[in-house]
Amino acid sequence: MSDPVTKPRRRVPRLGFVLLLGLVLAGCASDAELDTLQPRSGVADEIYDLALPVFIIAGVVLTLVCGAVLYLGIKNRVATYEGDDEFPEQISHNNSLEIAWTIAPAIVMAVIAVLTLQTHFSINSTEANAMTIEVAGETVEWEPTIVVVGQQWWWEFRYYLDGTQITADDLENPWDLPPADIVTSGQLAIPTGEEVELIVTSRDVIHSFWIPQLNGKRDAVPGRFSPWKIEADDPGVYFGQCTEFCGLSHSRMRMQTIAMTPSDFQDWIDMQMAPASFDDELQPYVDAFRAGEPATVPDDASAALRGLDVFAGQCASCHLVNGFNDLTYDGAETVSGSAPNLTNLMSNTTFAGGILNLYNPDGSFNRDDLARWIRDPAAVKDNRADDLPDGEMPRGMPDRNLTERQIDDVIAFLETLGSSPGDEIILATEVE
Amino acid sequence: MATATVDTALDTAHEDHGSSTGISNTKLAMWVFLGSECLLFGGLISTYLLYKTRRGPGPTNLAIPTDVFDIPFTSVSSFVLLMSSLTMVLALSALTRGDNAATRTWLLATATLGGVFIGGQVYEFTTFLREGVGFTSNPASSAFFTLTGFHGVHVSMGILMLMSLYVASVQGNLTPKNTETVEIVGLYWHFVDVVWIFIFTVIYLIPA
Amino acid sequence: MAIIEEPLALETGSPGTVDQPLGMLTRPKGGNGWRDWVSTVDHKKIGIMYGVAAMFFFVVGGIEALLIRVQLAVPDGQVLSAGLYNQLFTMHGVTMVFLFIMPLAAAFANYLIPLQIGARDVAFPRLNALSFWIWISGAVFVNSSWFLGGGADCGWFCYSPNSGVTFSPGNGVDFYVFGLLIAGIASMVSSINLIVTVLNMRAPGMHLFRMPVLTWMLLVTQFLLVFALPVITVALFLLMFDRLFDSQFFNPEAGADPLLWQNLFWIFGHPEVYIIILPSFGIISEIIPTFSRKPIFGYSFMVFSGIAIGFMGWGVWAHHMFVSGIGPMSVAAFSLSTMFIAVPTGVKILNWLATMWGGKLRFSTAMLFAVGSIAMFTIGGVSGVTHALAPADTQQTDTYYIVAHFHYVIFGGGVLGLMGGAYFWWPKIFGHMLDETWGKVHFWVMLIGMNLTFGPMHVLGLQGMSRRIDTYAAGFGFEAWNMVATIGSFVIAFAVLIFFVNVYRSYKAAPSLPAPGPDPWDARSLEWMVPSPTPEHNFDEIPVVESEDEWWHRKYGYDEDNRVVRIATIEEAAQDGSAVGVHLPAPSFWPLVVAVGMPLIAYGLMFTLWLTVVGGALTAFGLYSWALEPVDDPDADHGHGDGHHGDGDDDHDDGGDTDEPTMAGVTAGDDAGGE
Amino acid sequence: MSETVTETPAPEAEDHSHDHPSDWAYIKIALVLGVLTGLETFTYFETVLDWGDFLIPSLLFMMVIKFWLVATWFMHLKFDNSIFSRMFVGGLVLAVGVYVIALATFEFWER
Ligand code: HEA
Ligand code: HEA
Ligand code: HEC
Ligand code: CUA
Ligand SMILES: [Cu+2]
Repeated sequence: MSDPVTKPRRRVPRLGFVLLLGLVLAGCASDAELDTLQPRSGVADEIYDLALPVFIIAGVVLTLVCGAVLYLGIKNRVATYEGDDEFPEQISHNNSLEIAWTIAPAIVMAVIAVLTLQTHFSINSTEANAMTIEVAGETVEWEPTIVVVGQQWWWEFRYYLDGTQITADDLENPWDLPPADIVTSGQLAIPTGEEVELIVTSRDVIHSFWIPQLNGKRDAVPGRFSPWKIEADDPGVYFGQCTEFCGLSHSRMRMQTIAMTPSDFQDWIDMQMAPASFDDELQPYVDAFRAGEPATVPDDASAALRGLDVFAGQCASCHLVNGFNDLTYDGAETVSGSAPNLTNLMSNTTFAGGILNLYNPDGSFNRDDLARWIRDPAAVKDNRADDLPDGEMPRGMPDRNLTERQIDDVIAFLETLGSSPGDEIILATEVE
Repeated sequence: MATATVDTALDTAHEDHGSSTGISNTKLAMWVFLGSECLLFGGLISTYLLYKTRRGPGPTNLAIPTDVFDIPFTSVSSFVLLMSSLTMVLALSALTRGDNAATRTWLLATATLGGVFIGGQVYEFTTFLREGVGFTSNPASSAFFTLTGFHGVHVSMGILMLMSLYVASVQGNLTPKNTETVEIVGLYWHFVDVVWIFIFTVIYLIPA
Repeated sequence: MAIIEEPLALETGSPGTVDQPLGMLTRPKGGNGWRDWVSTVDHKKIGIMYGVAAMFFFVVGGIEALLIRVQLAVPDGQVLSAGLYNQLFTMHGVTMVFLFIMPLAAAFANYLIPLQIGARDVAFPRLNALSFWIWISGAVFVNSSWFLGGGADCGWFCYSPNSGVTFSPGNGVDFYVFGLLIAGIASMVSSINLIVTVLNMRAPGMHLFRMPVLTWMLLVTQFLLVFALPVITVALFLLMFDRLFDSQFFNPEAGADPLLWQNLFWIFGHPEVYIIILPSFGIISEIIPTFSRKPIFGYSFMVFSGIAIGFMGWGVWAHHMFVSGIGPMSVAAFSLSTMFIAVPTGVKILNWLATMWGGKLRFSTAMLFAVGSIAMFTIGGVSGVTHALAPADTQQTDTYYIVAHFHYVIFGGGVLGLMGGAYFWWPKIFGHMLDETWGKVHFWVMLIGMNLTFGPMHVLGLQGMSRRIDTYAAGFGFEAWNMVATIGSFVIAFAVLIFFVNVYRSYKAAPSLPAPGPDPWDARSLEWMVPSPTPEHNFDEIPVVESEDEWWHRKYGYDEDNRVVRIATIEEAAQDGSAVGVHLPAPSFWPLVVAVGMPLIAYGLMFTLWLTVVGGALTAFGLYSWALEPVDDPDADHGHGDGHHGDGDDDHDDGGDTDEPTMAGVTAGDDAGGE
Repeated sequence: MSETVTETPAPEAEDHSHDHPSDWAYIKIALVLGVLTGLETFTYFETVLDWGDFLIPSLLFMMVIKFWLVATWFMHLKFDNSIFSRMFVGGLVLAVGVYVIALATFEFWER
């Protein structure tokens, strides 16, 4: 018999594992805003507390198995069978041993199972926790519930504040949701210390809503309204990313949750709910538009007014600005039937699915990126919105082929929509 | 060239180790195939069950198959298919006896009954279409047509096989040595029948 | 159709009449040119073709992976566009799963099952060829998408409604649908074939519980395939109807539920992952005893745990849907069922360790791969358990932590195991050894490479890096580990290159080295009793099996102290492959013709209908000619003897019918037509 | 993989060709099948007889009987090698199990 194994040599089989250990230990980077190992809320803590011991059990099992492999590999190793007619004892089975190591893992798993069930039902339960807020001067009891709607490739958040608790049962059709008091995009504002219920759905494909430091994820499935919850212990900004593959720009579908103290949250509500105010120059145009008799805008009008005109012609078919086109608005001309509501655009700090900053770190308005976006959205974020075959609805925002001047104008108009949330938030929400 | 009947195959099985279990390869393959077909039809049936009341978008209330079911009619076609199973076993039994004429009669009867069933299905489909339940109307109707369509295709393939048997018989090529072939075609045929037994009850009779 | 075949087959006693049924293709004769390969029905040649094709697609899928890694090496990678990236990871997943690892396992199954159970071929040799050709035409079809408008870009699980025409208007998804349907037909036919082979073609005395563990695991795999494939077939048909004929299965606006697809896909998909791993488990179970000089520990537990894994694999699919919004009760139930799959798997791991316990371990390359595979699989296995906790999975799902999990089980457990199998059976298949030194370098580079690549993904995932993103922003702490992973992937590529170089060098060096003989490793199962490479007829004489590890027991016995003593040398115990006149099934071109029609049908449905007509005609013509072609070919010169071996039948999906009793065991010269 | 295939008994036990049922037995079975189908159809005309809560169980019961009759007699499972039954019943049980669970995840059974 020929023996092919002729040159036995000592090896360093540990290398792989040493490396691996190093990798795991180095796990926690400091600026890791998406880190699942840095929970910042009760729910996330619970998940973490469940996962941690299981990571340890896994590590122990792993060490035992790999340790045994190494031990046996070193101890029982022979260089060759050449000339060796001595066979080891031919043990073929040992039933009690087999039963033992069938039962042992089963017991371990049973323990883990109990812990899992506890956590599972705990994080899937909700508590009744109405909070008092003021809406348009009236005090209402509000059980924090926010409808979260995914679409290609941004998130919409809908607040129903009138005190009547909205539940999944009230919602039938994600394409035709009841009008909400506040509609925002990309940034979810919540009060701290409150358990906020989320009702997650989608208008086109499946997305997944995930703010790692606050809770695990929940898929946004079109046609389904899935309950989920979120809470934050401390004020702050928590980053998220859509995690269900949703087509072309899935990677650029991000979001943030901004947790504020209840009083700050009240201020935020007030800011969002403030009736649209157009300045004296814009108001007549708005009135005419709403009356169905669009006015013409002279060339020497202010940039904002010219921008409003551009907006009416180029953007209003998709974007809603409360107080301006809400009478004529009939859903966006997109596959999802929706585009971000721009009523309070400037109160956001990021836009376009959380990938661009609306403000510079110094608090000044980031005109450049907004212009870049309007000039050619697809260059910033891949989409399918331009040069479509007949009948195909755009996915994402199309390039409206505006001139540079029109872009400047429309930005001037957009700048009038809502007000800046303040430097602190601008700094905390800074992306990229 | 050894072409043996089932029986000789069984007899010789252990002498030449042709088969460790003493059963025929082809028949075993057929049964495994039928086992897997259960999962195919199971998937289609579950899809239908899940969707049977989904009428489609908005308040338009499009018609769904359960609105237009004609139970008496379907009962008759179910009965026809069921009886084709009887004629199928009779064909096999006739062949085992070596009664070629009877074999042919029963084969033809089976294929004809199958044909009647398919005819009934075509009729049913066209009626449904006329009543506004089309393949693309809503999830319920898509699922219905897909399920019954898959079944219909199976029946049609069975008819093809039966007709081939018939032709072979006419040419004098179907002899008691071929009982296994007929038996296997029969297995397929009966399977298609039991699937319909299931469909008839679960899809048609149990109200939505 | 075989009904028609039978009488004609009888007529073939008069030579020449039906030899060329339609005068189109000459009945292939035995030979060694390309014709021989394309017309072969020999399970060994088919196995080799599966193996070669699978390795080709490994390189294809690997290059796709390398492109992915290059794009992700740094934040805001600019190498690939988002669209291309999405196609690449989809095609990477599809290629690796359906075109690499499954066919590689099929290669082992085809080559080894008949040998391990002491048979001359599979139950239906021509169907076997058909499976291969259908699979390869499906594989080529899927990859042709690169030249016809781009590959599928919906991910390998291709969730609806993103996979519908509205959101995926191109042809990519159609390629996915038809490609998987075609490949599915192939696997279906082949798994039925192999099940019948194992159940029915065993040598005398080869009871089911004497079969090698590998054969057992492959049998379980075939059952998983036979029952899982119909489920994805349903899903694919529904998707196809939606895309081509406007049905409403996955249109949420019409009230359809996208989770239907997910359920159907994962009812298939989870058994699928065990389809991937079980062959490797089987291979490891052959290698470890051989190089421990001990029988496998707890044979029956090994077998039953394999069956248990296969069985339990059916009750866990929704662990891929923990966050999809199925109710909390469903989630809880599936979470529990998933956890307990660790139990039978653990039994396997521990039994391997027990086999090594007290053994004499010789670390040949095959053994290194087997042992490495155990360790790497365990890493993936325990991370699998951490996903099984539904609450924890809400953090992990769709992150790189999952990517790490499944590459550890698939690459670590599956690919390393199969690689070990390649080193182990190479001499049996090709008649020469692979170089061991190169082999060991291959192993270590691959092991290091895979840990470098997939190890960091654990960290990335827990740090919150999502899957299937074509870029990531700087500042989340992803940069360093992505770079490491990318470097690692090139280390793997280097290891694969080492393997290819080894194959080439060993082939060149073979003539000047001593022949390995029938049993170079002092192994245990029947395939080692025939010469290397395996003669066309496998066994000179079908062995009569008396025990588990039959071949080993023909070499070794026990003395009065119960110590192992040699009772026969390999040369004495082995067969010399000299039998003549063994009947072998005759080659045929028709499987190829039938298979080629299928992608044409699909192209036609996608582009112009007339291609469908052509493809359908070709397939029908192939089937018809197949039916008319006599199973046996009295004229042909078959080298060792002529073939006589009932081929099953012709038609995969009408369930077919034939009356040929299968006579795989017919031994030398017991029938007319021999030499 | 739902069943363990164990060694099947020696082929002597398989030589069943002689105890195939007679044609008359088949016809009797078909009669039973026919009657059951008639009964099933009968349930549709609720006015004749109100089945109440028994409707679905009895429909399912009749279905199972029919299924069983065809499988055991017409398909010979009763007489043939038990390995065939294992293959078929394996697929059948698996299918029923899996799809019942799958529908349960859609809360189908609660409706
Ligand atoms: C070869 C393929 C393979 C194998 C064998 C496995 C094995 C397992 N897998 Fe894996 N899995 C995949 C391939 C595989 N998986 C793939 C491809 C995906 C992703 C699909 C996609 O989304 O694209 C996936 C995803 C996946 C998920 C979904 C994650 C998500 O998307 O959210 C889950 C969740 O439960 C899971 C769990 C498991 C478990 C519990 C096992 C168990 O079988 C593991 C059991 C083994 C061990 C546990 C180790 C040995 C045991 C012992 C030594 C005993 C002692 C152990 C303990 C007490 C813990 N897998
Ligand atoms: C069998 C299964 C299998 C295998 C073996 C692999 C192997 C590899 N995979 Fe795999 N992977 C999957 C199955 C597999 N993968 C699946 C199912 C997915 C999910 C897809 C989805 O989300 O839809 C996935 C997803 C996936 C991702 C995530 C993509 C994303 O979510 O965005 C990544 C990222 O790094 C990755 C990397 C790799 C790498 C680096 C390898 C390496 O191991 C590859 C090694 C091989 C080579 C490098 C080829 C070597 C050869 C050469 C280069 C030789 C040179 C050529 C000549 C001389 C001709 N894979
Ligand atoms: C066909 C519909 C459509 C038209 C017309 C359109 N948009 Fe958009 N717009 C969108 C969609 C969809 C998005 C979300 C894109 C994304 O984030 O991927 C968007 C996003 C935006 C955003 C970022 C909002 C946020 O909160 O993230 C701004 C600002 C914007 N559009 C301005 C404009 C302006 C100005 C015009 C006109 C010149 C315009 N849009 C025309 C569909 C449209
Ligand atoms: Cu939205 Cu991914
Ligand atoms: Cu799984």
